[in-house]
Amino acid sequence: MDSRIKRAKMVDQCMTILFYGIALFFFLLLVGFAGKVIVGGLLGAKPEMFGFSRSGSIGNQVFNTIYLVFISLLVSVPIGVLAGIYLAMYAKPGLVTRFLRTCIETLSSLPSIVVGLFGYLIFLVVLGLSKSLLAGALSISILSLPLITTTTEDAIKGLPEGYYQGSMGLGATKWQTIFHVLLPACLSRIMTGVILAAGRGFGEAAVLLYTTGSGSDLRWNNFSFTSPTSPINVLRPAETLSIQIWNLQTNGQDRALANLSSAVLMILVLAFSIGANVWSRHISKKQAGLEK
Amino acid sequence: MFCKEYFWQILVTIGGLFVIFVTLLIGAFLVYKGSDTFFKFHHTLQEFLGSANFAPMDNASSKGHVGALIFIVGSLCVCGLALLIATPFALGSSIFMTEISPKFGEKFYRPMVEIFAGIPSVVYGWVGLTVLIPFLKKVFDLQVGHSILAASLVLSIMIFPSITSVASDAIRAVSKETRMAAYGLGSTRWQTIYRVVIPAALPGVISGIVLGLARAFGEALAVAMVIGQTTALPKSIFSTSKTLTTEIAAQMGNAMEGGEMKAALWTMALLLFLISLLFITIIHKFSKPKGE
Amino acid sequence: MNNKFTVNDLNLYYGDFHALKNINLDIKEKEITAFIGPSGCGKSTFLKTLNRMNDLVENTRITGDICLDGTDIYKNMDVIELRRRVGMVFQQPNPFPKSIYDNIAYGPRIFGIKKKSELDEIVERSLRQAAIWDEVKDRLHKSALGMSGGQQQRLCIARALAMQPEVLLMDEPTSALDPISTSKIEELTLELKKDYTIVIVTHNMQQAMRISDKTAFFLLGDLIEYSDTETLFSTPKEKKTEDYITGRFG
Amino acid sequence: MNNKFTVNDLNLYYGDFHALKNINLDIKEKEITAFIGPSGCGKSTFLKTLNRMNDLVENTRITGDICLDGTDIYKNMDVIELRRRVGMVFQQPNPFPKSIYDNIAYGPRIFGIKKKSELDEIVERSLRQAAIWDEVKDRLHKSALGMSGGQQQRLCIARALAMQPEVLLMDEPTSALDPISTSKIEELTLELKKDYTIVIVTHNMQQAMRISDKTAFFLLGDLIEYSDTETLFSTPKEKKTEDYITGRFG
Amino acid sequence: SSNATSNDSDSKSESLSGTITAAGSSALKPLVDVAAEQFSNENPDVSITVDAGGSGEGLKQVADKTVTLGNSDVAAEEKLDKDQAKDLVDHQVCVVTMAPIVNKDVGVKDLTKQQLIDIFTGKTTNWKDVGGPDEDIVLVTRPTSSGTRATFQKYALDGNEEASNASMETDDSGVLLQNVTDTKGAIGYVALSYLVDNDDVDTIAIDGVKPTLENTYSGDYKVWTFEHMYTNGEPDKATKAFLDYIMGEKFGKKMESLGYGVSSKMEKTDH
Ligand SMILES: Nc1ncnc2c1ncn2[C@@H]1O[C@H](COP(=O)(O)OP(=O)(O)OP(=O)(O)O)[C@@H](O)[C@H]1O
Ligand SMILES: Nc1ncnc2c1ncn2[C@@H]1O[C@H](COP(=O)(O)OP(=O)(O)OP(=O)(O)O)[C@@H](O)[C@H]1O
Ligand SMILES: [Mg+2]
Ligand SMILES: [Mg+2]
Ligand SMILES: O=P([O-])([O-])[O-]
Repeated sequence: MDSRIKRAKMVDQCMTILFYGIALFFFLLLVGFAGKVIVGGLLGAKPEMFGFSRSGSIGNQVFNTIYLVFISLLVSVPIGVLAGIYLAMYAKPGLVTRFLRTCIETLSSLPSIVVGLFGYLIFLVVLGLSKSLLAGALSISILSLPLITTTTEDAIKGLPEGYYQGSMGLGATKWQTIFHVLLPACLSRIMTGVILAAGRGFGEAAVLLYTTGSGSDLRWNNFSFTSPTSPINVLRPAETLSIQIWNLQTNGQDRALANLSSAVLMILVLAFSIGANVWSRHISKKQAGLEK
Repeated sequence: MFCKEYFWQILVTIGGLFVIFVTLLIGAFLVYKGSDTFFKFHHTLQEFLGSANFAPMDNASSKGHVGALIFIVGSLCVCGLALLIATPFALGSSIFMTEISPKFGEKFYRPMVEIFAGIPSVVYGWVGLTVLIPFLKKVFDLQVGHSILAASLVLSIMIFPSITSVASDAIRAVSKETRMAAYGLGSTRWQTIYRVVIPAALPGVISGIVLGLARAFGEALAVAMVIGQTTALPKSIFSTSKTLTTEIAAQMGNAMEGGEMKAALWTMALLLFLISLLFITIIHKFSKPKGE
Repeated sequence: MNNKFTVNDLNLYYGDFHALKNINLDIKEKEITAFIGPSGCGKSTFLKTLNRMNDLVENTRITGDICLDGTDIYKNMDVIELRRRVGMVFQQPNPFPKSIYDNIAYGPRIFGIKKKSELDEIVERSLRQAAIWDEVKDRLHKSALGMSGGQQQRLCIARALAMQPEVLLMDEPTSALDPISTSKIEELTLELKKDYTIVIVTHNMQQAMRISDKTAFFLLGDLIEYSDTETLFSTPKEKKTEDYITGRFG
Repeated sequence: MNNKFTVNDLNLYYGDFHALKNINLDIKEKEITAFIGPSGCGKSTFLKTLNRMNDLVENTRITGDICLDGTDIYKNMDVIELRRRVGMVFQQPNPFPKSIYDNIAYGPRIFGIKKKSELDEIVERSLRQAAIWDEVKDRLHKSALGMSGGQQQRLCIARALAMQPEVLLMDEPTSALDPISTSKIEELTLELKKDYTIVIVTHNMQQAMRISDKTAFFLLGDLIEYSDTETLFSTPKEKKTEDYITGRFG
Repeated sequence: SSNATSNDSDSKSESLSGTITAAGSSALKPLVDVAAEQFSNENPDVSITVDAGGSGEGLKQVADKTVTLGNSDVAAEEKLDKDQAKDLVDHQVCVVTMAPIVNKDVGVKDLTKQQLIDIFTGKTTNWKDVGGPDEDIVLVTRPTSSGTRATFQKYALDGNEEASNASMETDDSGVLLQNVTDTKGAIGYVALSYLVDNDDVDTIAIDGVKPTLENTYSGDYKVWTFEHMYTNGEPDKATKAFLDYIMGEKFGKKMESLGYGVSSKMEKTDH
């Protein structure tokens, strides 16, 4: 018996070392990956690449990326949150709800290229938009919709039953309870989901390939909503960072610029991930009453 | 007050229905577009799924061949291999962050995995092309570094975070009581993990793996950069080949509208949609709660 | 004293499960009524029927009637009004993840009180009534989740009091608390009895003896015995009651 | 009878919190020892020190010593061996999500028993000892999660017995169960006393009176009184004990 | 662009204004980008966006009037129905010459057309058969729907099908160039515009004729095609000005420096 215990303990130790090894490996991999992309990209950059010129710089693309993701969230967040509330609070177990869940899962595991093609069909071919920021943003929102829906549902369902009962027990209506107690209580989790969705949107290229186009001729003194050279016009083509990387890679023309775009894109994504974490931790601490 | 209550109830229901609507719409469009191969160009399903002869005409005649077997096999090989590579690491990581070092895991490792998930696929492809391919050439003394293996390696890093986060959620969901029972019987940590926690979390872990597989199937651009697209069935992991998504990405833009080629590409998109549905079904099968 | 609640032939089913069987009882105004009985006997279920919290549970079916001051609460009363008049405190303290002030002001606000001065007044009065004002008056705007369990439970009582209810239902309000907090809540309950009708579920017979005027003993969905607390514990009429209170089971 | 456990000057801290204060007590072989006391007094904590389950809780610090048959379990005994000798049953029944058979066979398997016939024998013997064999013998290979709460708890006892421990620690094993299941477990406990030393935590004084030989009363981390159950309940030495058992608090 | 405000405005332009959108061929995009940038420096009120997407896409969009200019490597008739194509007006803005390229270490500089055909159809698989080192030939090509591939196949391979099952297809010429540069024994083809200032690969002369713009103009080198910019009907003023600008003499120099041929210099306009 004693030798068995010894052996079990040894196996235990070996496995522990193995798991530390795996963790360390991925830690180094990420550091190496991020380091190579970011440092490599920034070191090879020339100052004019940070400008807003028509080609050879990333300024417009950074703006387009952020603007596009912002517009897509404008669409997907309200719908996603509503659908999430529906699932968490109103859906009765039954065929419709099961079907809705299947739909959400299907949407979230759909290849992004298929979403891109669908966006192309519906927004360009059927609705007659041209390749534009709006068409791209709407397509991206199809991708983030299931993410936001499930996050919202999980967040609401993860709340203690007591919040709901407490509020209902005071004579609040269901909607008052949802709006004044439940949503504020899980806001940080929903926001985290939204930020993660935004992060995914930043990097999306396959969806945009068919929907946003890759040219953009912006005049930074023009802020009309309709002019094709206005940065804030949503009906203009808009090259995002990810599309720029793809284009530059396929053209093979400006490696340094492609590297820089990758670096900036990485930084954006990193900043958002880290931001999401810090923020949600801050909020939950505040709610737990641990912080002034 | 009650009007308001109904208003909101209807609104959230619409949110839910909208999600269903979008999914159905995507499905309907893909079926509509993808069925041309069979009804307009009169190819058989058997040819599409079973033949390796892919040479559709880029015009409206139906004289070409639309066998998509190469792409299907290519996708299967690449994704299968990626799964084989990623799963052990992902499992190891999820065990590390839930069982071995939960504090560090929650605070640092999980955010790190999320960052991996947020890295844009074009960046993965780019790094694969500029770092991995030369590396493979050197290590295996190859003339061409592009290969199934290269694509699988890139994909495995891309799906690693999806599997890890789903699997770690499943492992974390195993109740503390269950673990305590195992420890109370004198199990070592590894015995607890291996004999109790993993089996209890198995449905969730498998869902994670299937989800990872779905992600892998849908990835286009990163794979396109490193697989060395050749219209031939792969002979070994060092062969170049093509996948469904790479072919769509490569040809869709240039193919003639209403032509046989375009129809074949749409059919491939439809196939991808159906494959995601299949994966969902599989996930459901596995994530069913155990018990009587 | 008047009857606050009159319950006639009440039956409740969870799906097929008959959870309350033909309950008849009256609850007197400005008294403390305790419900005791082993786990699963239906104490909580019955308590919840009194302010229709069981409406929130799917698949429940009710027959019989419950009147509050003579009005049938299931047929002739709006559920929102009912819950305003019949407040509830739960087993687990469940403050909202808001500031202490906002927790108390929540009820008045959803009933349309917006004026700051008015709210301030309600908050202070309720917290004083719940005997927690002194402990929290300096941190009204900090999160309620930062308080101890006992404080949280008194906060929840204050939150219910802010609605100026007539009845206060409490479902094992002290079972999650330490002895000191428990005795504070017990004192508070005795204090509140002056102004409120109180119904309390407890699995602690000592607690029932210490604070209640009337006690109802439930077993497997039946109301076995209901009488003055003194009588019930000293000279129970039913054999089952005696077995239970002398610890022969449960 | 011999002392199974001897505990000397035991102190336990959760971080800064002093959860057990200078505990001294002996636990006799083949007796049932009950720990009672109000919630949070440290009953569970103390129980867990006896098979070092508190090793799994971060930030705990222990001083003093606990000996099992004269060997210091913190200094001179391997924790795996200790837990094999000192089995544990928890408040919530916690069967593994495996079949009934695999639940029982788990322990023997991790200690290297592979032979089917041997395992079969252990499974049957343990289930019989736990008085549940007849109820489950026809569905040994069905999931344990499909059983009722009371059955699950007896399964957990059987699972502990399969390791042939010397001591069985039980932390409120019946608090999640209905009265009928509870009395089954109580009978079983009395039965097992013949072969095992049993330590049981309960918040139900009646239960302690019904089954235990010795009772220890804890309050806020202190061991207030420890003596024969009869003595403790009929003629408590300490005022605090008396207050507690007569229901003046808790 | 940021320096669009430069006020050395052209004397003859009486403040042209308008919006031009172009989409289509990826081979043409770099050229149109440069032209657009220079043109809008001179005409700051004209906005030009240039999108890629592929020749098929460009033709379809111009036929649908969602863009003003459809860029294409191939004639509209090859990618559109007769119906759709009939309103389109062709502007042959430049000539693109396709050159076979090989990896540096191959060392072969000249192949006969037959050798080239044998290589690309998979008959010849080792460089030693055509006077090179003993090394496998790696074919790096473009997808079947590519205009570059169509041109190369038609004029360099006399219409013979490439061995798709033995070649690495690359989504774009840039990747192709990169792959040929990085892969020992690789052979592929790109437009000359990709080879400006490029020393990383060797170009191959076909039957002794080097792939240069001069040889294209003179008609000696056959692997070339016109690049088309289609308008739907006659172009409006701004678009016309832009097309004139591209095909004008001043931009012609720039064009040649970018590796594209000037249409008007062609001595023979068919093969
Ligand atoms: N939502 C529900 N659906 C089905 N059965 C339920 C539901 N809620 C409670 N029950 C059942 O009804 C019975 C009475 O439950 P109730 O919660 O009222 O018991 P209780 O006396 O409050 O017990 P405890 O002391 O454990 O709180 C129990 O058998 C319980 O299993
Ligand atoms: N992991 C921990 N960290 C910090 N404090 C703890 C921890 N576990 C328990 N405590 C504290 O130690 C004290 C004793 O806890 P313990 O669980 O032993 O009480 P108990 O007597 O078993 O109570 P109950 O009857 O509620 O189970 C309590 O005040 C509790 O809050
Ligand atoms: Mg209850
Ligand atoms: Mg305890
Ligand atoms: O210009 P392409 O059609 O070859 O991409």
